[in-house]
Amino acid sequence: MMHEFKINGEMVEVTVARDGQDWLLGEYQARVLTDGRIMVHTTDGRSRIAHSAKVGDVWWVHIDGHIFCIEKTEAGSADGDSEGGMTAPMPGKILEVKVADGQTVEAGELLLVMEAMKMEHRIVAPTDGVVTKVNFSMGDQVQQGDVLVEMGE
Amino acid sequence: MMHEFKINGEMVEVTVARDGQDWLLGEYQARVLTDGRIMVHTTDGRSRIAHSAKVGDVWWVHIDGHIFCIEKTEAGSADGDSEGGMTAPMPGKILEVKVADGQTVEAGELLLVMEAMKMEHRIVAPTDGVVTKVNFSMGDQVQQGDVLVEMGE
Amino acid sequence: MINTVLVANRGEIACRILRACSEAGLNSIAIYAENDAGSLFTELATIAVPLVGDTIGETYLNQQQILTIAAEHGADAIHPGFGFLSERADFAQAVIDAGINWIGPSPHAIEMMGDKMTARMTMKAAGVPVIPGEEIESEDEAGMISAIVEASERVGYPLLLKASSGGGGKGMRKVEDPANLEEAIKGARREAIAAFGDGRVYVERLLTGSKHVEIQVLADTHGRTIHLGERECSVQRRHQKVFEEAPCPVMTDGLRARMGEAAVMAAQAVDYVGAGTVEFLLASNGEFFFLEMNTRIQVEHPVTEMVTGADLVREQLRIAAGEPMSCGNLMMRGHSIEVRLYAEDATNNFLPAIGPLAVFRAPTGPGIRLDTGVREGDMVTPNYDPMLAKLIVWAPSREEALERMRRALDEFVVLGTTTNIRFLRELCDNRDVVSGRTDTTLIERVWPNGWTPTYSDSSLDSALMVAAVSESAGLHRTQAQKAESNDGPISPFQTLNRRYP
Amino acid sequence: MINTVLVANRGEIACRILRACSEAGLNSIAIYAENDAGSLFTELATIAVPLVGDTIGETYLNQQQILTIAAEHGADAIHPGFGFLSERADFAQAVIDAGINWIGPSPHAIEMMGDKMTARMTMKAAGVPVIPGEEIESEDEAGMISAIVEASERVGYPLLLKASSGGGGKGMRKVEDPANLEEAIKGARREAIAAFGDGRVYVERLLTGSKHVEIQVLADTHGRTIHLGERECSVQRRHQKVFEEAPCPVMTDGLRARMGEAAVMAAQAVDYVGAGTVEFLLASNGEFFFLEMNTRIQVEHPVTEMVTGADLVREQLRIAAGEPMSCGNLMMRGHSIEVRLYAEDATNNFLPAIGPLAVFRAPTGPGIRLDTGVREGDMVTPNYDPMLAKLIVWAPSREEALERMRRALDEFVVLGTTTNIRFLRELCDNRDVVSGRTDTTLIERVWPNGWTPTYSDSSLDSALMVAAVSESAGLHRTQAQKAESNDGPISPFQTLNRRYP
Repeated sequence: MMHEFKINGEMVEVTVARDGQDWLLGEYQARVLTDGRIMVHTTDGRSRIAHSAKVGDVWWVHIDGHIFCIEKTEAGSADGDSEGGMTAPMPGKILEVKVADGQTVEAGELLLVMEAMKMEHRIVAPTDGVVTKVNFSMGDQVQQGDVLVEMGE
Repeated sequence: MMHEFKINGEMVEVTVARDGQDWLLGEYQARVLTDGRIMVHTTDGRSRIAHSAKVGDVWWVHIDGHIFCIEKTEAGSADGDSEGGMTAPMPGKILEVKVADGQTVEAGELLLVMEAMKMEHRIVAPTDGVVTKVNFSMGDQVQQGDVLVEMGE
Repeated sequence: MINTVLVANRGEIACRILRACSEAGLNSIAIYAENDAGSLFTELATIAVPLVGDTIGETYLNQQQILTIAAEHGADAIHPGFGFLSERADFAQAVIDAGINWIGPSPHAIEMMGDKMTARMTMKAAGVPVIPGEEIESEDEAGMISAIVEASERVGYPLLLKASSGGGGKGMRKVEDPANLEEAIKGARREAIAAFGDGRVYVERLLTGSKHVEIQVLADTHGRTIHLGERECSVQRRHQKVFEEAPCPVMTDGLRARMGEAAVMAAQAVDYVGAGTVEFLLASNGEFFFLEMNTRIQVEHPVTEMVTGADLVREQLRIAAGEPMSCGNLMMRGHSIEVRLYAEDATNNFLPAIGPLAVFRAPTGPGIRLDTGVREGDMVTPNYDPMLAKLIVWAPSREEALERMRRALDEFVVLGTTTNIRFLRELCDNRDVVSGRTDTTLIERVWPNGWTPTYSDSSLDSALMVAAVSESAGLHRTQAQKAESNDGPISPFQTLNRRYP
Repeated sequence: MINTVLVANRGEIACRILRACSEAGLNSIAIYAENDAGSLFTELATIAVPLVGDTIGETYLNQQQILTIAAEHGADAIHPGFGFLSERADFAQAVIDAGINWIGPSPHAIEMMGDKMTARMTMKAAGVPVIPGEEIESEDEAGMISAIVEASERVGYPLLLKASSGGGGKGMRKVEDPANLEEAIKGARREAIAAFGDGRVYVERLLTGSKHVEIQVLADTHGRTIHLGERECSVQRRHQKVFEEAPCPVMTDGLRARMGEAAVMAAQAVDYVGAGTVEFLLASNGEFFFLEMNTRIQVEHPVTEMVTGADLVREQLRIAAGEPMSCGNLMMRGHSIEVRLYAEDATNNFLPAIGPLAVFRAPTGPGIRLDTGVREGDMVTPNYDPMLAKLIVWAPSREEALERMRRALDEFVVLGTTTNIRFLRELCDNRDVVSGRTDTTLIERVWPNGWTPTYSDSSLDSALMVAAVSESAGLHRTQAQKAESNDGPISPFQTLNRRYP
């Protein structure tokens, strides 16, 4: 079965084949245990147990002491979310707006300051670019996920 | 809703009424929490959290540090299981048979000895009565739940 | 005598205190806001009473409501835990005025230590060394800016601005370059006003390369004031401790005796009663300076319990009941480390994270203690502090304690909410952590550009395979119960722009 | 030097050892029978290798298969845990012959101590006091019966018959009335043959009212043999310990020194190396008698670890690698209690129980340690020992340790399999347990007609209501996953004739 995932911002296609109780991917083998965890055998002869849980569209996978968040995407669908949009990480209040529409900014430049969970959070530009739209003003309440600033090239 | 349960060998009918999010039984109130546990408010003003899990027909309930096993029975159905029958508590082997068909026995009298989990288990008469049938002989393998001896009055 | 303790707190510290009450045979009352209904701590109390109100101010900080509940349910003692009302002298006074035992020091002691400037002056007078710095009394912004600019020339750079009523890193700013001073003052003042309703700030020399070492003290009403050795809590992010240990790796018997004596002097200077912590900066030359005194039980108290064998919360209960403390002579053994598990994104400046605890499997085994207020299936919300749990290990030596901590963190599985577990795990491998050369700048020094996890291709490939197999096998359908047992539309994945925990 | 340890065991002790290996930075190999696939311990090892075969004899007791796996995967040490092959001198020898480190004493020491008669004679010769009794050498049933009947007149009643190669209560019979002697001999012999392939039995005076007190010893290859104080394990059911503590409540420094010295002498008499336990009966007059020496790590070793701060399994690894042990002078602190959680029906003569662990929620918090090999969702099968977990607490005093244990047991929720949790909880309230007047007859003395739980009508009514609400709300449908995630037709409810755990 082929699945399209997004991990670390990149799209990856993964195809696993079923062979009785086992699943195969190249030389890797995996098996679903009765409690829902998954045992993975890799080429070095080690077997490791992974935990997985799907929350929304994202598979959370624990293996080797690491956690990976792997988003299941529909094959061919648009790469939906906030690319280029700075979103509010949680509900809070805008304290300061440092940029205006049309302003050119550098990666890392401070765009605005918001308060949430009793701490100030500084929202910075992820890349060089131009601010195309500032959606909130000082003192505004924002909800989690609100796009605060939109940027273009 | 009315349910018929068996607890400690006795049949009990329990009727709970729904009132919005709450369930009522006399002056007791209960509510199912989002994680599936149940909060019970009793008349003394205390609230306690209970865990429950159904395995087969039996509800296992943990409350106040106690565990209760409460069997759900169908209203009106026959009281099916091994009343008067001594069953094998686990797979094992019959080591000795101490009684024969037709023999009168007293409560506590040794009926047979079986071996299971590397230990000897002594199966004794639960009440005074007459052995109506001995189903196994020395050396027989028995499965869990096999009726070993049948008794009548 | 105490019969019934009301715990005016929530989460893991409420669990800790309620269990101690239960072990001491005392009745207990938990109080909880609507959004904490069903939380672990509400189940550990003899009775749990709901608080009316939506905000923290209307619930856990609502002195009047808490006192009313205490009176209605016959509480004869109130334990404030840490945070919330624990260092509010007015609340302590109101509790005492209501005829209820306050499990903590006197309102006077809280006041003296709660105001950083008063505390500094009191400590100076008592002969306890303090950091070079100046108190700024000015109340208005302009006056404060000019006073600090002036003082900064005497104090010297790098310097630290601190909210006078502060704590937990709020209202704190480090300034290395005079050009940034004014903006930093404004920010610190704004945060201080928002958090504590008090915009006063003081300035002190930032002692870089120093260790944060604190001394646990206990004082009873029978005339005994003792110390229980030190904890080192140098490793901090956003001025909040994440890795704490006892003993301090560079401690000597002589230094411990001197610091312990200073801490006892500090406590005695304010007629301290109960459990408290005197925080010091320990400079690399062995000099130490008073930072502040926390007049309450501390988040990291378990490491002291693990090495000294004392039960600090039980001692608090005894002392508040007027009994002598049961601690004997100081007898430290082995080494203990605590790490704080936060719901936060260590790859994104430790920004708090939220989500369901779809899987929450804690490690078990010898030398491991977990203090937590959450369980699998709980929801991490933005309502409260994002600390999920404290994982504490003990072992005969520091090296073995670190080994044990690595093993425990590798076994700890939390899915559904981003946590700092992997960050903590890699911290345990850091050269300076391993050698004990920890100081307060460690995290920014080691990861100046932020932290990202390092993993092998094989781990990544395996993870992708696991996701594919999970999807193919339909595990999400059988797990549906877990992930959707929560009400509300919160979906952290729409919004966290990086997904690596 | 050791690099890779094969753990020839399963369940909680395998978890304990594998975690110690992981903390020591060693590679580890778990071996597991088909019916243990997916068990916790298989996940804690560097690699897990399946054993071929269906019975215990074909798997965990299969020396050849284990040695082959060790060779194939490059193990340079084997840790046998307890039970299984741990006290098999022939296996120890085979391991050594294969050029692999045996983590335990020499085959000679195992042999000397494994045969109860030889051990008694060796101890007598070494000047260690032994219980009045006689060894019966006769091999055939008739000869044995007449020899024992004769000896019984010299030894006196009540007496105890013990399998010469025995352990764990198998092949053991207490005889109070001469009329029952012959049937008891037959039963003991039959069980001994079945369990150990050796029908020899010995008879000794049963010292009623005595305490079972054992001394932990450690010996390294650098000439040091030390003791780590005592454990009291008097509270037993079916001759198996269920409640263990350190220190022994009636211990004095002088008695500890004498018993410790005797234990060290016992170990030295057989050139002992590694961790071992010398068991004594401590009579009410303060006299003590050698019972046996267990030449392996003991189930109840955690209580010693909690009070002494030693890590016994890490010391085993060090000693086997030829390093000196790291333990310093004995320094006992506070009090530790362990209870053994069994899947068993305490209301029905502690008959083993089976079933799914539909819910398995262990208590957490300060002073609590859980050593277990199971998790929620696992199945308890009749294949192995029914011990589910060891719950260990530590507190500054015995009284506080008991309080903590009560709290922990109240919080422990196991549903789906009958356990002895409630029995253990009520044990903690027993007057003799509270006062420390525990002896080996406590359980039969306190509950001569068996134990039944006592609960209030309010608890029972609440439970019935909970069942009704659970059924009405359809909770079993959302929980279906849990209860039915197991294959096979095992349904304990058809057959257990009493349903109270």
